[in-house]
Amino acid sequence: MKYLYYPGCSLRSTGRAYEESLLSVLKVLDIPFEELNDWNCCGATSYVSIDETDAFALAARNLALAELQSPDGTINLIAPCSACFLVLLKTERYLESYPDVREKINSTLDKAGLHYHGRVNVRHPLDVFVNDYGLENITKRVKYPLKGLKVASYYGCQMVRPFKTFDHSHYPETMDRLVKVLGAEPVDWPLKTRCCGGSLTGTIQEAGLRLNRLLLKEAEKRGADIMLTCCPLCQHNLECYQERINRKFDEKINIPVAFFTQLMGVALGLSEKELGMQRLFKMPSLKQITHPKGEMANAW
Amino acid sequence: MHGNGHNGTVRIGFYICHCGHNIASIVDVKAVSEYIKSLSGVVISCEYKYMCSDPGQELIQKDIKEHSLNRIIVASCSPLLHEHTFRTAVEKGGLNPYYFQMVNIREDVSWVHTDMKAATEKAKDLSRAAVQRVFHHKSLETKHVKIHPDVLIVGGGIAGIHAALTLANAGKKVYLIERNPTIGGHMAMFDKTFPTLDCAACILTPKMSQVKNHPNIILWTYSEVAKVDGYVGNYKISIRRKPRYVNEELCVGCMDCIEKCVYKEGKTPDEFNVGLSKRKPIYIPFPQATPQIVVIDRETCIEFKSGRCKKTCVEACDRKAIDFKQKEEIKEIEVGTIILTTGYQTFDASRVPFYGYGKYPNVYTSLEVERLVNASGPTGGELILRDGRHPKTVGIIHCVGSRDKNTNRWCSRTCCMYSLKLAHLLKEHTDAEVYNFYIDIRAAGKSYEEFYDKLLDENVHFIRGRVAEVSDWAVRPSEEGKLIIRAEDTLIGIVRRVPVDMVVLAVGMEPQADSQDVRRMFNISCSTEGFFLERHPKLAPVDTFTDGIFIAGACQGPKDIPDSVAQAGAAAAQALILIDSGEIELEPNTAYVVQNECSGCRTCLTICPFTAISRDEAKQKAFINEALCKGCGTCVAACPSGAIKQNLFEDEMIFSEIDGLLKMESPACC
Amino acid sequence: MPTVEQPKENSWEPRIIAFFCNWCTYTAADLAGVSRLRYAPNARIIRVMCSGRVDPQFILDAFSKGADGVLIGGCHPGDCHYMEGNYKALRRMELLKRMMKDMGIEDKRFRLEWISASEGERVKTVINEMTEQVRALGPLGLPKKFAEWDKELESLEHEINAKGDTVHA
Amino acid sequence: MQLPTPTSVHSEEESHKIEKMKRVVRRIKFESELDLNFGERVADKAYGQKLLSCIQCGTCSATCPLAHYMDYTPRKIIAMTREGFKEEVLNSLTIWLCASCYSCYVQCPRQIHITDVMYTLKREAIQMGFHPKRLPIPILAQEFYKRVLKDGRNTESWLLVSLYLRTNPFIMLREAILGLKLFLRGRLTIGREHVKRRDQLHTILEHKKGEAPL
Repeated sequence: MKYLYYPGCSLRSTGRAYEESLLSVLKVLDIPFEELNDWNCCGATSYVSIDETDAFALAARNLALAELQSPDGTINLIAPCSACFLVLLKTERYLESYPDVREKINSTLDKAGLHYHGRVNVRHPLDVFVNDYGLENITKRVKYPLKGLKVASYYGCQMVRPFKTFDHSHYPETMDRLVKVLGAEPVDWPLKTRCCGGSLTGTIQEAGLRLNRLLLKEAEKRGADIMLTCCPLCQHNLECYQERINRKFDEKINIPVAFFTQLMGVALGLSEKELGMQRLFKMPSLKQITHPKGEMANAW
Repeated sequence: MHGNGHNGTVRIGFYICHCGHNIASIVDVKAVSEYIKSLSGVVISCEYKYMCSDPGQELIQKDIKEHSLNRIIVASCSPLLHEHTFRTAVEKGGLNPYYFQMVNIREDVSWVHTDMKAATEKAKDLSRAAVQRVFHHKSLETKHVKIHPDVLIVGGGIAGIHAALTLANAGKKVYLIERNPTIGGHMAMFDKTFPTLDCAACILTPKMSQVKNHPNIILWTYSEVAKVDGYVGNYKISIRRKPRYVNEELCVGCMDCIEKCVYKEGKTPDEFNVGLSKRKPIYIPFPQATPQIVVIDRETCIEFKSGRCKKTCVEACDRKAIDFKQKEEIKEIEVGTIILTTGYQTFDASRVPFYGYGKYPNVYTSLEVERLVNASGPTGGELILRDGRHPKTVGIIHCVGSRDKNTNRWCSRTCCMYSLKLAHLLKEHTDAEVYNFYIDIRAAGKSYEEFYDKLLDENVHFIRGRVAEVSDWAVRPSEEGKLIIRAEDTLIGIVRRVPVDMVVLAVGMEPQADSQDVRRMFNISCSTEGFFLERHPKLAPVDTFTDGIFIAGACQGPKDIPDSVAQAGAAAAQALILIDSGEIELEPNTAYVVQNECSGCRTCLTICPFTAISRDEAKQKAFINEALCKGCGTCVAACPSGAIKQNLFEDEMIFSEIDGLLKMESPACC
Repeated sequence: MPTVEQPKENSWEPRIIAFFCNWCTYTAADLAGVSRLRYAPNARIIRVMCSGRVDPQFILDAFSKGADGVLIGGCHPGDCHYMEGNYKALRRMELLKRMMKDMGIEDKRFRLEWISASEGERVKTVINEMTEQVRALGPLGLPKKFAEWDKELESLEHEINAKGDTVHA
Repeated sequence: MQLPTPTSVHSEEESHKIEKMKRVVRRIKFESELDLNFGERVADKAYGQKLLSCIQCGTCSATCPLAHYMDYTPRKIIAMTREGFKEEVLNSLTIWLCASCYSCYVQCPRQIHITDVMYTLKREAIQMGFHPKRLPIPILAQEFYKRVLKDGRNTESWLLVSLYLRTNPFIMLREAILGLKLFLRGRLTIGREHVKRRDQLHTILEHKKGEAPL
C-alpha cells in the first residue's frame, strides 16, 4: 500500500525537523509514500473563523487532488500536523455527513475541474506506524533501545478530538505503546491531551504561556526526561517559549521537546542530521542510549 | 357494490366524538358526520362531545333500540383504548358486540396533524372505510379461557418479594424464582433508605423470611426460567435449577463447612460486597441470606478444578449436605399468570474515563459506598479508603451514566436522593466536608424535598455543575496527594477545582444485561432504552402487551423502593383479577377452514407457529384447533386456495376497507 | 413543523395505504399520537393483528385502486407477538417486490418497516420519508393504466377477431 | 446621632476604588433589547440544532483549558446565544479565546458541537464588525486568510510580520530574538511558499463572498 503524504505549511518552516525525521523513518522502514502534488494550506483554525465554505473548499481541494493522483481504491493520506490532520478529516467527515455541504463544496470544486468522491482516508503518521506497520515490526527494527529514558507523550488536542479515529479522546495510549517498544519508559500523566493554546502564544501571549507552563511543569514533576509531540505547533509552543515562561513566572523549566518521529529515528539508528536534531533548541540528553554491545548510538 | 346478502338489511349508526377539543379542534366533526350520513346503509350519523361517557354510551343503546340499528361505528380514539368500552355498550343495547367497529381519528389524525382540511379528509376516508367494512361483520361468540390459579414471579428483589407475599397472603400459590443464591436483590445491599433513614436490612429481612416460611410460596433460588410455553391462563414453564452442590433439604446454614474450607482466606471478589472483600469457593452471600443455605462456586472450588481436594467441607458437615455430584435440574410448572420483577443493573462507571474509576483507588461507585458504610460491610462500617486513609473531604458526583447522550440518555430518578442520603451518612461516619456536584436536584417524592432541606442545614456543599474531570493533577500545594474535581460552579459562574480524598460516583440504573433475552422469552416488548414496556404509560403501567404477563419494579424503568413496592402490589392485583374471575375473554379472532374449499395442500401446517393446524388424513383437509389458535392470521394470508378465513379480519372486510379508503377522491389525496 | 403538512389547493397529494400490526407498529402510531408528533396526513392506516396477515393481494388491490404507495409495519425480527409472523411477511414481500417490478411499480412505492411499540418517532420519520419519496415519484395511476391496458387488449382482441374473421372468411 | 468622622485621609488607591464602586452600571435586560431567535439561527449555521437542548451543566466550562481567562464561560455563551444576547456574545473575548481543542465538543452530555458554535460566532463577529479593531486573534485569522487566499500556502514568518504590523509593532522587537533563533536553525524561511496552480485555487475560492449575516 502506497501512502500519499500531505506535508502542510508548518513542516516547511518551524516544523522542519518533523518532516525530516518523519521522511527518514518512513524510508528506513520501507514504507512507500509520495507527496501530494501541488497541495495547498489546509486553512487551519483561522479559515473557518472567516468563511466556512472557503474553509471546506480549500481543504477539499487537497482531497480532490489526492483522488486525481491515486485513481483507484481508498487513499491513505498522511497528514502529520495535527491541525492539518483535523481540518482534512473534518472536511472529509462533514462532506460525508451533511449532503448540503457536500453539494455546495463539490459545485465549487467543479468550477475548477475538480471533484471529491469520498475515497480519502486521512491518517496521522502515529496511527500509520503503530496500527499499519505494527509495533511488532518496529520492535524488530530497533537498534538502540532507549533504555531508562522517561518520556511524557503529549498528544495535544486535534489529533484525538473531536473524532474518534485510532485512540481515546482524552486518554490516548498509542504513543506510549510506541515509546515502550522503543525501549523507553512512558510516564503516565493527566495532561496528555490538554490544549497548548495553539496560536495564542502569538496573539494573547499571557494565556498561551500559562497553558504551556502548566504542561511543562507537570511533565517535569512526573519525572519525564523529554516530552514527545506529534504536532509542529505544540512542539514550537512547548520548546521555544520555555525561556520566556521561566522569566515571566519565575520558573526553572528545562525539558527537551522533540517530535515522536525523532525519537523513533534514534532508536532505529538514524543520524542526528537525518532527524533534524540540530534544529531543536534543546538537545535531548541521550547518553544512556547505547547498543547492547556497548556501542553508542550513531552521533550521540 | 356491497350487497347485504346473508346479513339482512344493514342499518348503520355512526357516531363521531369531539373528545372535548382533542378531536374537534383539528377535525371538522360536523362535516364528517354529514358526509357519512350520505353513505348507503347509514341510518344515523351524529356527533357528540364525549362518546366514552355514560350519556354517550347510552345514546348508542337508545338508538339501537329506536332505529333497529344492527351496525355501530364510533370514530374517536384508538381501539386499543376504548374498543372494549363500546363493544360492551353495544352488547348492552342488545346487539352482538362484534357488529361494532371503531375508527381512530385521535391518535392517528387529530393528534398528529395540524392542517384541518387534510385531517378532516383523512377522518372521512377512515370513517367511510369503516362503513364499508361493517357490511361484512358477523355475530361472533367471545372466547373464554380458564385461568390457572398459580403465579410465577421472576426475580426476588423487593418488587418480587412484595408481589409474592401479596399474592400468597391472598391465598394464591406462588413460584418465586431468583437466579442468585439468595433473594433480597439490590435492597439487601443498601445501608439506609431515604428519606426516613431506616436501615434497609431491618425492613427487608423480615419480609425475606416471611417469603421463606410462607406455605403458599415455593421459593427456588439459584434458578432461572429456561422456557416459556402456552398463553394467558395456561403457561407452561421450565425452570432450570442450577446445582449449588449442597442439599437444600439437609443444610441448616451453620456455616461450619465454610470455616473448614481448605482456603483459609477468601480469594474471590465477593459479589455481595461489590468486590470490596473476598469470599471462599463455599460461601453464603450474607448473614441474613434467604434461604440460609451455602453454595459452592464451581469456578473456584479446587475439587471441581482438580478433583484432588481434601474436601474438608464434607468432613465438617455432620448432616452430610454437601454433594459434589449434584446435577442441574429442570422443573416443569404450570401457571396462569406471570409477574416479571427482574430489576436493573448499575451503570459501569469505567465507561466514563474522565472520572478515573478503576484508575484512582479512592474513586468509588455509590453501590460500593453503600457496603462501605454498612455495619456488616467489608470494613464493619468504618470508612477506610482503599489506600487505608480516612477521608476528610468527599466529592459526590451526580448523574454518572445518566442524562448523558454519550452513555445513557435518561434520568435514573434515584441518584439525587441516594446521593443526599450518602452525603448524610458519610458526614455522620467521618465528619468530612462533603461536596455534591449536581446538574439538577430532583427530590420529587413524599418527604424528599424536606430531606434535601435537612442536608442543606447539615452544611453539605451543593455545587451546581457537572464534573468534567477527576484527576491527581495538583497545581497548588494544598492539592498534592488529593483527587481534584474540576467543575463549573454554574450558579456562581466560575470554574472550581475541589481537592478531595474520596470520590463517590452516583451511578445510574440501566436495564439488566440480558433484558432483551428475557423479554423475548416472555414475548413482551422493550422501550428503546431496553426497559420492559408497559401496555400504557399512564393507564396500564404494570400490564404488558401479552395477556397474563405483568411487570413491576426497576425492570420497567428506574425506580426507588416505594415506587417498586407500589408497582409490585399493583401487578399482584392485576394477576388476582384474572385468577379470581377464573377466566379471561379473548378476541374471537381465530382462523377457521372452509372445508369444501380446502385442497389439503399442507401449506398452512408448517406456517402456524402454535401448531394449531392439523390435517385430517381421512378427509384430506386442514383443521384448526380453536383453543390453540392465537389469531395472527398468517395462515389466512398463506392459503393458496383462500380456504382459511379469520374472524374479525376476513378478506372481504379488509378489501372493503381498502375500497373505502381509496374510492373517493379527496383534496388531501388527489 | 414538517413542510408536508400543507397540502396545496388542487395539487396532487400521494395516497398511501398502511397496514400496521396491532402489537408493535399500530401501538407505535398510538404513541406518536400521545406524544403529539406531527407527520404527513397522507397515510391511511388499516389495523391487522400481525404483519403476517397481510396478503399480497391486499397490496396489489390497493395499488390497483389508486394507492400511490403501500407501507407495512410489523414488529422487529425476533419480536413478533406471534413468534414469526413478521418473517413470513418479509419472505412474501420480497417475492411480491419482484413481481411489482415487472408491473412497473417502483421500489420506493412499497415499504416494509419494523417499528416496535416504543418507536413513535419512527412512525413519523417513515411516513414523512415515504410521503416525500412517493411525491417525488408522482402519481402511480394504476387504474388509469389498467383502463389503457384494457383498451389496448380490446383493440388487440378486435384486431385478432377481425383477422380471424378474414381467415374464416 | 452623629456619623463617625473619618480618622484618616483616603489613600489615592482607596479613593480610586471608591470612585469605581460609585460608578453604577445598569444590569437588567429588557426583552426588547434581545434578538430572540438569534439562538436558532446560530444553531442552524453550526450543525447544531442540538444547541437548544443545552441543560447548562457546565461540563464545557470545566473541561475548557481557557475558561479561566474568558469573560463569560462557554456555558454562559451558550445560554446567552440561546436567549438572544447577541451583542454581548459577539463582543465577548470568550469566542476569540477558544483554541479549538474540542474538549467540550467531545464531553458535552447533549452532544452539542460547541466548537462549531464558537466558529459560527467568530464569523458573525468579524462580518458584523463586532470585535475590537486591534484584537490580535481575529487579525491573525484575517491575515492568514488573505495570505492563503493569495498563495495557497502560508509562510509563517510573513504571517507574523503582518500580524504585528497591524496590532502592535513593538511586539516585533520582543519577538525578534526568538525569530532569529528559529531562523538560525532553519525554522523560518524568507521566501514565500505558494501552490503552482494558483488559478485553480482562486477559481475555487471565488464564490460569492460572505453569507448573509445572522
